[in-house]
Amino acid sequence: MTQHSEFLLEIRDLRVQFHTDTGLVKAVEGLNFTLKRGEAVGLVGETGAGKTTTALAIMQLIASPPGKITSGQIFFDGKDILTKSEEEKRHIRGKKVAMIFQDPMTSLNPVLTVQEQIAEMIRLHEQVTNKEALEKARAMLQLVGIQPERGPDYPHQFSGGMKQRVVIAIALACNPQLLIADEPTTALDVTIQAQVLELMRELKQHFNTATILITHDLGVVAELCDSVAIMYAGRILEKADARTLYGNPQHPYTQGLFHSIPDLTKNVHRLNTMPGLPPDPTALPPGCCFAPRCQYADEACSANSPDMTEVEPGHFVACFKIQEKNGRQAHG
Amino acid sequence: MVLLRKNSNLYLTLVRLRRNRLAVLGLWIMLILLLTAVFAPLLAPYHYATQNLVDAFEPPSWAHPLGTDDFGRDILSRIIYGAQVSLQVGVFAVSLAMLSGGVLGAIAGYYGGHLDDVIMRFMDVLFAIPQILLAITIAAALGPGLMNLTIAVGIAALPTFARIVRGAVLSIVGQEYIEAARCMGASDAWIIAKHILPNCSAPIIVQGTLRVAQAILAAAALSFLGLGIQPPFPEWGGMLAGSRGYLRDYAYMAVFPGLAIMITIMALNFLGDGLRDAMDPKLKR
Amino acid sequence: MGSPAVTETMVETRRLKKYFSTPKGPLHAVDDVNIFIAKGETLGLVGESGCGKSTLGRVVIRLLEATGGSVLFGDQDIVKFDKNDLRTFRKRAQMVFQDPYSSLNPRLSVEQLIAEPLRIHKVYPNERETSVRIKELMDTVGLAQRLATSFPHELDGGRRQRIGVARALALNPEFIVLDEPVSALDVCIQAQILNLLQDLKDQFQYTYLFITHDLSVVRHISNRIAVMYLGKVIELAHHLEIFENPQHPYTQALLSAIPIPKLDIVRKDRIILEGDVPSPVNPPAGCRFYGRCPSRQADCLEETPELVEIGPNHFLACCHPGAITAQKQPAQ
Amino acid sequence: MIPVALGVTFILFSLLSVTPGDPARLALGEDASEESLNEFRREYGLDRSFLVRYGFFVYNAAVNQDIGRSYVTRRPVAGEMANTFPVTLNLAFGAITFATVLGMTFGIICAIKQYSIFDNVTMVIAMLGISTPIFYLGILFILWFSVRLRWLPSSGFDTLSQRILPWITLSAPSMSIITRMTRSSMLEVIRSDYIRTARAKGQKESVVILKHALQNALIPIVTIIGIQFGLLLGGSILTESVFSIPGVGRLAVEGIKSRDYPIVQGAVLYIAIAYVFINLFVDLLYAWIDPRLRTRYRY
Repeated sequence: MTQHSEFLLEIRDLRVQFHTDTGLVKAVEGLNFTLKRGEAVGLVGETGAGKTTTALAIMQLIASPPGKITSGQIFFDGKDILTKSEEEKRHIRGKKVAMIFQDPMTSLNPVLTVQEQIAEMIRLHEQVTNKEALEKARAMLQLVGIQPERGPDYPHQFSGGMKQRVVIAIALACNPQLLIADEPTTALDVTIQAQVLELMRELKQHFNTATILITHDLGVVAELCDSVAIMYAGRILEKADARTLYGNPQHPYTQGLFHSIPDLTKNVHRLNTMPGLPPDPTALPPGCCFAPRCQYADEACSANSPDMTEVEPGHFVACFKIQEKNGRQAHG
Repeated sequence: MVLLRKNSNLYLTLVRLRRNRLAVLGLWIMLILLLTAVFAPLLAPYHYATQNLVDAFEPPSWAHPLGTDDFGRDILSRIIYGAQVSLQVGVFAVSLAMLSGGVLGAIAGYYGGHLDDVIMRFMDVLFAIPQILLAITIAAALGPGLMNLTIAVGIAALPTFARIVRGAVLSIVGQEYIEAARCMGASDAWIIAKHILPNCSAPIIVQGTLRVAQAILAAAALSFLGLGIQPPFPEWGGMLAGSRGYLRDYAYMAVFPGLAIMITIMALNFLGDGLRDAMDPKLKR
Repeated sequence: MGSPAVTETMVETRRLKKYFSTPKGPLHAVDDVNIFIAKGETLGLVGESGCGKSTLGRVVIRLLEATGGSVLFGDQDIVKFDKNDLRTFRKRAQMVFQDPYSSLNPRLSVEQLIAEPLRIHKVYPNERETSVRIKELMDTVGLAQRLATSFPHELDGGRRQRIGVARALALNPEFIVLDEPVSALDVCIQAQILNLLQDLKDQFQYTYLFITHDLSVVRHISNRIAVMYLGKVIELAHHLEIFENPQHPYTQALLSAIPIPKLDIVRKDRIILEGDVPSPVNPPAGCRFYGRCPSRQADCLEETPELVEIGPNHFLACCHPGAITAQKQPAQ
Repeated sequence: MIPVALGVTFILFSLLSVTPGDPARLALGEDASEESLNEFRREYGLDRSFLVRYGFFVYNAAVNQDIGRSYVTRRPVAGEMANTFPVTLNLAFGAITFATVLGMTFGIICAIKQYSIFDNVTMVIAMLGISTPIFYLGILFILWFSVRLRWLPSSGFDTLSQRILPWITLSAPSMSIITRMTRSSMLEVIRSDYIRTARAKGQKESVVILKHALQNALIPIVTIIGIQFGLLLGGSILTESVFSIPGVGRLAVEGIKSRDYPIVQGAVLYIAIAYVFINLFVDLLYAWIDPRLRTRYRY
């Protein structure tokens, strides 16, 4: 399977389920996804869409029990990481795929110094002495805009924005090929968010790391990403390069999402809202998962689940109505 | 039954409790024990004080299923009557501690400030004396007897309840819905009655259950030391103390009363643990 | 929409102060704030976490006691209200809280929650009339009647926030403080609630104080916007004026930091502020923004700038307004 | 600490002053003359008011390290304490050491192997440990190890073999509680975000547990151990009674029975002060474990 080298990451038909008191939660349900080397993709969706679960599946960090990857393959660099041993997975984690978690306040260990937390990563994946690891850790701090002298400080002595910089330093310490950033700026204030986004942009140029940016904020995606994937109820509904998707969103859900955000350049009295709520993950509707809220849906939509089809070069949409429309245009 | 609507918290708690087998077991044991205590005169084959020196030191037999003690009294009957004492002391001592400690803790938690400081400093002093030692001293000051034993054990448990209730009240006072109620114009009394008390009932019920176990244990310990219920009235701890001279030859005299204490306390612990899990808001979502 | 012409004032604060005592000294949460809210308008109050915006909202309706200054409601100073006045005042001014999870007592059902203000003030003589009013309120905020006996834990964030709104409306207030009412919600639900608030205002002519950290939301919903920084209102103007002609360097930085979900807007002029918001405990004399201001000058520390009108209905608290624009000129 | 000592003695003074019974008559016997009774009362200050007596007690304790004399033996209480208190401390420290070492070890293993057979069995035994009164456990141990097997002696506290049973008996409830607490604290920490961060680095599970989780889990565990020490000091009274150990607890119980108040006061005061010291030590331990508290102390 070395043919896949075009893609750094390819996910096929991934399904992740959680056993809970209220029933079987289908968090990720038939997800297909590809990522090129050096590409930055924004994975956008609302709470419960399965974004974080997807990221944890790639990291092989789904807590089991209650979670389980029930089917699918995740090819990283052409090899399926689901079939690897725990030992091999550990060598991928951190060294090849690193992750930034959402809440900087809780994602650092409160009883260890920040330089120790960075150095730990370096010691794990590189042949270095303790001294070299600490030196490199301090260099990483410098890189993310923290004075290296602050290395021996503890996390509680840093502000939220600074902590997130430390988390970024940990993630990038071993120069991974893929960085997964899960809502990296959601917990931060606007001006601090701007600082962190600026840093991430610089680091992206510096390291050319492929990135999956998980967020609910289409604005943040616009700042950092080359392409965008819209996720809903455990599936990807639309994927395209950023220019196409922002200029010409096709899926009714994507359009609804854009309409729900107050526009800073227009004055409207009321927003265009989508009716209803995302489906209950313990009882996903048959067929298209968006059909119950979709103004265009008909019986066909509730009967079968649409596959992703390419409606224009590089623009994939999972919607029968769009496919119909495009089919008509192609024939007529 | 408005309270038992299918989606109410109480109903959900009971459903979760029923799923916990150990908690259900604990509940059954406590029910049986309660019935035993209430109907002791009917259930016990002999009166607790009936002496029969001829039959002294009988090992377990059909006539005396758990044997007889040094005065020839039937051990089973004494254990059955002993349930009355243990349950009374446990329940009343905890009620006493819960009421007085609870009120103090609630005042400290709700009003805060100097009142809080004064109450909690006093509790700190009481905390510096190990509970059993405090109970012993109070029991000594009051003299023997069921009532005094209950008071001693209750007062010794008071600071614990003050702390628990204060903590519970503090965690609820910080909630936004208390602020919302004040915003609507609710008075302190309304807020305490409608919002704080119902919401801190969970930890209080759980702790109350667990503390009944502690109180029974403390009462048994006091009687064991000879400071609680005086013979011939049967108290499990006192029966254990009475058996100490005959351990070498008549072990059953010690084994059965101790077993009664152990089973009672275990049942209460199972029930308390189960209640805590069933009421844990973390599991609710 | 446009701001209403010269109208009656609903609420006015005069030198309003709220300090909290901390072990390290007084925390200046609200410091000398002079603002007014006109009858029927929505005043948006924006700022980053810790700037004192929520405290200001609470002092204005006396959920917190002011340390100094006054809050005029019509012609009465609510700071001087006694217990009885306050009880009457509670019917006229209400609040919607940020967190729809913790602001609802988990042991009360939807109808009990909405009935609470009616019962506290004994608005109706009997239960029958109360329940008629509850039904009416549920209709008003768009809650289905079948939910009347549900408990908060069974509802999603949007519906819970509707309960919060219904409860605030129950006593027919004139003035409502909305403290981050949509921050905890996903964009689609957020849009639904924003529309609801807008509709209610059209229908009942409420006056809103809308507190948020989200600049696109505040622009959408407000007539005028006040920007807060470290306990001070530093700029206040019509909502479009703030966005098109921001004068305070902090406002400028804040606005430039918003990630916009569009690709064609190239933001070359982004101002990245240095450092974090300093502590509001014992703030130094002079301009609070001095430490992070890109256009600070030596005399900024000499006195604290007051909020003064620099154009029609445009108030600013800065010693050197326009300095930043002047500085930028040569660069272009 | 001084306010606590003052508070403790005040409460004891109040309690013992309302206690029925005349210590003079108890000490001197039924047929003592009124004269000698009065002599006794004067000697021990019993003729004075409660507050005056308390004032003298505090003054003598602070200035002369004198906390009174026994009514019965007429010897200084401080001397009696010097004889008995080390025994109680030895008993309590031995028990807390047992409880901590074994309790934490079992707790950690249970947390790592949640829902395994080991976990389930340990939890059942821990529940038994919590539910068994110390004095019952002590009697069962004597029945089994002393009477039946004849391995260990059933009384005294001089030799190591005499100490083993009391240590284990006294440590049992605390060990159970520490096991349960360690388990639940570890399980809670293991769910936290920074543990996920450590795993995301590719760290080995064993290192994640011992380096990242344990130190964070220690904070509530240390609290519990501190509280347990107080309970052990109280529990030592019962253990001393069961195994006939000449410790301060037994002295106190005998003091109560014979209305020998100075001895009771001394015993409770010593135990309370020991407990206060332990709490002080626990506070210092927090600062050592948790850097957040360390910086708070520094400023």
